[in-house]
Amino acid sequence: MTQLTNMTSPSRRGVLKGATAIGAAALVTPWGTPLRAQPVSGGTLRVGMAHGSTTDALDPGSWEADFMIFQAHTRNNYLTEIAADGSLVPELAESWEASADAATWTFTLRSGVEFHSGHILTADDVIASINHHRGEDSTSAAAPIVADITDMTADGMNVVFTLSAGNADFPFVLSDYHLPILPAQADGTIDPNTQDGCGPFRIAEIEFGVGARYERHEGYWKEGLPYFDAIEQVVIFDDAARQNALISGDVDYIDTADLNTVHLLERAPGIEILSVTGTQHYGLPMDTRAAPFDDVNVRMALKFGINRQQLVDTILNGYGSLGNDHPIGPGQRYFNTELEQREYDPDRVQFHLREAGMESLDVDIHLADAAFAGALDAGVLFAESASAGGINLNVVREPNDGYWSNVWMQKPFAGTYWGGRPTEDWMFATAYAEGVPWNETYWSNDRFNELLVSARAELDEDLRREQYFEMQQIVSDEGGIIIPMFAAYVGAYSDRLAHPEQIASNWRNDGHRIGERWWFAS
Amino acid sequence: MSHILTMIAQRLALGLVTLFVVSLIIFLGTELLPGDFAQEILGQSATPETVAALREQLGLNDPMHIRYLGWLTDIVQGDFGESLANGQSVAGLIGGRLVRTLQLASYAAAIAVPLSLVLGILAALFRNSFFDRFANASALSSISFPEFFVAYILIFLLAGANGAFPSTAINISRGDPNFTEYLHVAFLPALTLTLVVTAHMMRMTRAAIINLLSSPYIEMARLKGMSPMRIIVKHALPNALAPIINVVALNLAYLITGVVVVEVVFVYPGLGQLMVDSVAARDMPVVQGVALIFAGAYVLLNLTADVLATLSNPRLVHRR
Amino acid sequence: MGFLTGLLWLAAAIIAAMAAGWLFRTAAVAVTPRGVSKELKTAPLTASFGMLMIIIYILVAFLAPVIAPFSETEVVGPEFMFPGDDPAFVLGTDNLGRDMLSRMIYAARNTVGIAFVTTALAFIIGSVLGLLAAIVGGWLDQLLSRTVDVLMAIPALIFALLLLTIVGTSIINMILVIAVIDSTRVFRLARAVAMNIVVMDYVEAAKLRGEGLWRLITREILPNAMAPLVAEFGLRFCFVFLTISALSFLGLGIQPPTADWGAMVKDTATMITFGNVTPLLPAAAIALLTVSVNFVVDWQLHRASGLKE
Amino acid sequence: MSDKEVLLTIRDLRIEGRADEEWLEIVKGVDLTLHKGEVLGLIGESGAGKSTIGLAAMGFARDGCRISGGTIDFDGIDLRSASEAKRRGLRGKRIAYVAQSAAASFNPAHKLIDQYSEAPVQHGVMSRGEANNDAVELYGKMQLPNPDEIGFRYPHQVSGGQLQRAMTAMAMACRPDLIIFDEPTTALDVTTQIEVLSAIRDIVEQFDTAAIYITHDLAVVAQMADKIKVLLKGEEVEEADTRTMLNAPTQDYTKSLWAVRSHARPEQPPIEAGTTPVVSVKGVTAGYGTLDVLKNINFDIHARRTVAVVGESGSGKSTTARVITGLLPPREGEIQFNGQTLPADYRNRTKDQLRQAQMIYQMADTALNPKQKLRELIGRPAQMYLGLNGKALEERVRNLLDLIELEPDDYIDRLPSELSGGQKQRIGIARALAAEPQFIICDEVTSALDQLVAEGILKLLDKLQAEFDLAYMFITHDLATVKSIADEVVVMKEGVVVEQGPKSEMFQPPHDPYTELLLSSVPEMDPDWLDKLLEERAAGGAGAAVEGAGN
Repeated sequence: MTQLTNMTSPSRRGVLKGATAIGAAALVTPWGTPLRAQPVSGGTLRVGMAHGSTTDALDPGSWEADFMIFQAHTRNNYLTEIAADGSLVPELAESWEASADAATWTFTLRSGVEFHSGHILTADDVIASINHHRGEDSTSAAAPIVADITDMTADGMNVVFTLSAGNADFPFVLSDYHLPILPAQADGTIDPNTQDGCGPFRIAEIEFGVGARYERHEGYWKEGLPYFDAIEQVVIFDDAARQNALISGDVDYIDTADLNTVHLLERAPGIEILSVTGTQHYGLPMDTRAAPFDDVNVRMALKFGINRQQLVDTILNGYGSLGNDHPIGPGQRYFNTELEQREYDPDRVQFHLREAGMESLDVDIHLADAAFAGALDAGVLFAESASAGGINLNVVREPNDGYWSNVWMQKPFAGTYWGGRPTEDWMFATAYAEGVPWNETYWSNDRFNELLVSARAELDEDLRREQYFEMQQIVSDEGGIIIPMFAAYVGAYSDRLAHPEQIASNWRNDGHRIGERWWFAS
Repeated sequence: MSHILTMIAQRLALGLVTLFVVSLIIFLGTELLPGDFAQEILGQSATPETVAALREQLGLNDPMHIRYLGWLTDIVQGDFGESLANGQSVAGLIGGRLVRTLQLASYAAAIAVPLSLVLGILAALFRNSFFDRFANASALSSISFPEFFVAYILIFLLAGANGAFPSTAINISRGDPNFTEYLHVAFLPALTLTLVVTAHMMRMTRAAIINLLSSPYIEMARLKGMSPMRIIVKHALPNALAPIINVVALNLAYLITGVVVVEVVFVYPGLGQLMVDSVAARDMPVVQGVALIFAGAYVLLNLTADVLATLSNPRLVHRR
Repeated sequence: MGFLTGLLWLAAAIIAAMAAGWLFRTAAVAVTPRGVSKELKTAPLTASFGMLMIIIYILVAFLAPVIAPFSETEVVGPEFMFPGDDPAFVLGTDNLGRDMLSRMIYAARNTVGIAFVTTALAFIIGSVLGLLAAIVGGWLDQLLSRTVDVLMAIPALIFALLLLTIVGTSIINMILVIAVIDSTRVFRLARAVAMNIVVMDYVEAAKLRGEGLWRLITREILPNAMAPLVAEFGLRFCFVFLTISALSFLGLGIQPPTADWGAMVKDTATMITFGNVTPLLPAAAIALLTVSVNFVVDWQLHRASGLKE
Repeated sequence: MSDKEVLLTIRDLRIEGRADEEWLEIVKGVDLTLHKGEVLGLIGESGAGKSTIGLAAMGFARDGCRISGGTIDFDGIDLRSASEAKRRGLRGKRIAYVAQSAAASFNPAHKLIDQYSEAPVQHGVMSRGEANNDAVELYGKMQLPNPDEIGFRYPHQVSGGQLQRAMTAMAMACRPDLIIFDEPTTALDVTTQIEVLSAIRDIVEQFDTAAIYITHDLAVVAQMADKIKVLLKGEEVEEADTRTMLNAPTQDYTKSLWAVRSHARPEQPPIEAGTTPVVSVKGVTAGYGTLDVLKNINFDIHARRTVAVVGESGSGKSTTARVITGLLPPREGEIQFNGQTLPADYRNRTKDQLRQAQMIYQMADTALNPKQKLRELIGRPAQMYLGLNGKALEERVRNLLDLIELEPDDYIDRLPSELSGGQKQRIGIARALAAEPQFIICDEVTSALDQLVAEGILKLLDKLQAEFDLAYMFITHDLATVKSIADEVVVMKEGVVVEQGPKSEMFQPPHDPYTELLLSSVPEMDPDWLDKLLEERAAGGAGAAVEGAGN
């Protein structure tokens, strides 16, 4: 139910020149930012997680819930890593190089990286790991994002990727959590159920839907890391139970705090709240093929009928920011700063309804809390605010179970959430381009599609910005989705824990890497 | 006694039929749910291609009856199959959780059954007194609160920073606690369940006993000068056992099969969560496995109840 | 000290409740016709209190739009106001800033209505089939009893989840699904009770008279099976609230923004772990109604049992 | 007797019972004196307060009753002011109780011997072992078969007559000073009754125990009591020693009791040859499961005739009725109605066939739906069979109530619970009449009723038969009833017709041995009857078959 990938603002620097990025980042520490205090080693970190299911599996292609994604980053390394500041930094790949058309990429692997099993990293491991997701019969959730790779060849410690078309953002793709590097077997494939990995911790024990225990990988290649001796990860679905576990000291860290009570949790002694805002956004997609949503004026009426500030205050309890009906977050490279923030305006609602030739509008919106936390409440508030403009919005409660197969993209007006994508292109190409599988509004705009292709290959920074600005404008004004808010990741932890000054915002849990980034204060 | 053995044999055979029908209903029910395993497990990230590939790989494209018959053939040979999601054996998945579910159910039952019997007997003894009405009203109040809410209240009162008990049973999944540790850690979940099931059993005990108090043999016992307590315990209770045993069995079945909410609140790794997760993911072999365990528990408990009720009735044990 | 104060409050509440019960009974005896008032005089204080409460609930449900200070769905203030923060909101506001008191009042209408309809339906289905099984016997009894065995072997909550997901969540479907599942329990009871009645001579007499099945059930058996069924009704009524709130725990249940006590408890339940009493209000509303209903049921049952003490 | 010490003195006893939240006096100032070793018979009809007084002698009042006035002095102890604990200490130890239905009053969950030893052990009179040995001894004295072993059975494994003796033994366990016998033989068959009566009398004499013997049966009390007190509606009518009371009652009420069995049906003319009987039972063999309860039964019932089917419990009388009504299709044979064969199963009979044969049940309590008013109870058959509705129906119901001698205005809207036993039975009759049948089965219709009331019912039935040309099949175990109402008699035993013929023949010797046994076992109003009978039987008369007749 979560997104394929979630990353933020791979900042400023040109991605093409990945090698330079290392140089800059290496001045501080290669994988983090300046530290608040001198880290101390030792201790067992106990983490309580809100998601995780007994149907989880070790196969990286099936990873979906936070429990497994956290496991992924704790046990594994990737070719590239998104640092806490949002920049792309090398991990198992020391450096990378692209051809001029950005269609051929050469990654140079770090040598001497040791797996938990003692196996040493080779280019074959990388090829086998990526191949696991490719091919006709791939069942991997990551199949679409590696579909562009037409060929991979090993050359010593270099791996050469050939793409079907140029993609300037390809190194970002390789940081996707589905793509950990696992040891190749003799036949050139990986064992998808292996517990081996080359990350900071080895799995000591794992029971899906319940918990896992990890022990420090003594041969980890990152100097001095990790700080913890061991990590215990427990699934605690229930909001109250999770918070109680933290308050009573049964766990040191919880990945999700209940927004209804976070203000109370905050007052508990020894508890700190962790909140980061990135690209995670909540939306209400409309099927632009279906009446009445095929009329752009109806869509605009609905967009003006929602009280965004109220939603952020109430549904997010203030932990988030206003959305402007497009999926690009304020922290991203090409965020359109010139686009006026859309406000709640009943007069405009009426205006657009009249334009659409209507006196009033009766529509159903199909929601479940599976769409996003508080979706039903959001629907209720939306209905309240929209009624002032003459829209009778009827909130239909759908079961959580089966929401994504039965309601989402099936009902003409529903709810959705996106963890977002690290690049504008990736986000737009995933859900806004004509005919792509996850175009949840069945929206098609010629100008937008044109811009998408040209911006992807555009190397001129200013031109590219201009094009992305225009695309955001188009989505916001003509697109089929209402995006009222960007939601923060809100967790909480015991003040015995210490962490670097900067916390990654691409994912929960410090980019799911608190295992190697955090430590106990004493 | 042989007629009791015959009854047990008949009921076991009937139980097998029940299990079979349950498996059929659950199978059809899960089939009728929108979406299949491939869609659900891939969730929002499903694309037509990956869904098709996954279906192909797991044999989900076979017609319904072929899959059901395949499963049935395996189960008859004692093979519960493997989880579609992660290839773990269903027997293995269920095994550990079943033990923990049974532990919790036994713990709760060990408190709840004696408690409700004693309260029921006392309520019958002091019927219509303040004690009776108060016990009744408290029991009713406790079952009119949703389980999770009862759990929260108990956590608030008895756990937390200076409480005597841990707010979650996390420590159970962290390792095998010894017996006393277990009693401590699982106390709140067990107490929550106790509050949930006590009222029903208590009321039934009280009603079953009071129902008999106008019997001539009770009057006879009073006229033999027996004390009220002895009349209730020695004379009324043995004859009221059948309905009490029945309601106890129903509640024990509930303790095994119906505790998913308590499991969630107390982070107790039992079968309920496994069932809910598997249904959500349409992981048929696991759903079927757990459903069979639940139905089996229900059938066995009912059978035990009937056997005990029979044994408690001399008319049925010692035929003329 | 805290314990003692609590005990004092409890005692005061009980005394107040009994006093209310007494006043109600006295008043009711005075205003009702002779036949009714004769019955009422026999009511113990607990049952009088129960009747008073039920009447209040019914009044509240019917008059909700008149007595509620705000509308059911309107956002009228900041979210999470405590009782006393603002005199306009006597019980504070909820997580969306709706008036708690108004929501509570409207919820009486929805929750009690739905629970009542559901329970009644479960009883109609369960008792008609149960009586039918008892009276016809033979293969019909076997068929129905075995079917019920099978249905009861499937955990209720999971079964409800399955069915509701298949047929879709709407109030009608929810009522139907819960009623069907609950009716299996009623069936067992009704059948057991009826088994004792069908052997009575007056049933035999009616059969020999050539009475049809429907009349046998409705006129001969049902009136005599009412007492235990009514007692069960009291408990089942309360279990329906629980099922609804458990379903909303699993994301099914009553449609927002309809106010419903079960869902209100669920939505705010986490607050209790911080010592905030907000969720206690709807929970107490359910508990009070349950206890009241069962007090009245107990009284009726006691009367029916003929046990004189 | 009066030279012995006084054991129990009751003065001006008043007891109230609650009905509809009002307290009504049901015992109105009764005095009673009982000496040690003396047996007092309390007789009266239902509602006379006999049992209530008996229980009050133990300081006990049933739920819904309270002792509101007077004194009860037992051997110097004031039972009214004594603490409950003190009274409990007396009950079972010094005052014991023998209930009417031993089958219902033994706890089904415990063995007889455990129930025997409960009182002695709990009252600290004996240890458990002693009590068990004592039980065996008393069981022997009560002439129970296998006294060593019978105590280890559960109540359901023992026959009714034996249970009643075991209960008397249990009452004797602590060798009490006083035993209250509350109709101990009423529920028994006549042949069994004799054994129990003799066993009770022996043991009371042997331990010189005082007893209050409560019964409605004068002939029985005549055998048991030293003196008799007659009660009516909670008040004493008179008291005298037994012989005086039997020979020279002073009060009219007593005299009327003594004169009860006066109803006698006039001899009917013989049936003309060739008349088609209304009902004809032809070669019926029937049973449950594989067991044959009836074996080749044949008899006819003609219009305006009453056929009495007589036998003890288990003889197949009621099963015969079930076959006729079609509730139990026979294995062999058939039922003919006016010469037409009836379908074996009532479900296959036409409405008219059902209408023609009606039934009146023994227990009016279970035969009338307690939730229906008389209007509906009686009106329903008329509505159903005759299509009466509205005013016509109401008229018919009133008419029927008149026929059974109940005031329509007063009764039409009553529930069965608001009627007395005799009135309920009349409603049963009215319901049968409402269908305007040709044939009515009366299943022990008077056996649960007081004699005076039963008398009234019998008269009514006779009257109705003449008025509507009815044919009756009258099932009973009571030979006195047979004498008064039957034209023809069918005697049944263990599913077989032992003897059948016109009444006049049946009550004249020579008898079939079983008929003889039945006839001789009917108690007579002679204090010496039991002694004589026992002597005769000991001498080798019909008594040889007594043991076999127990159920």
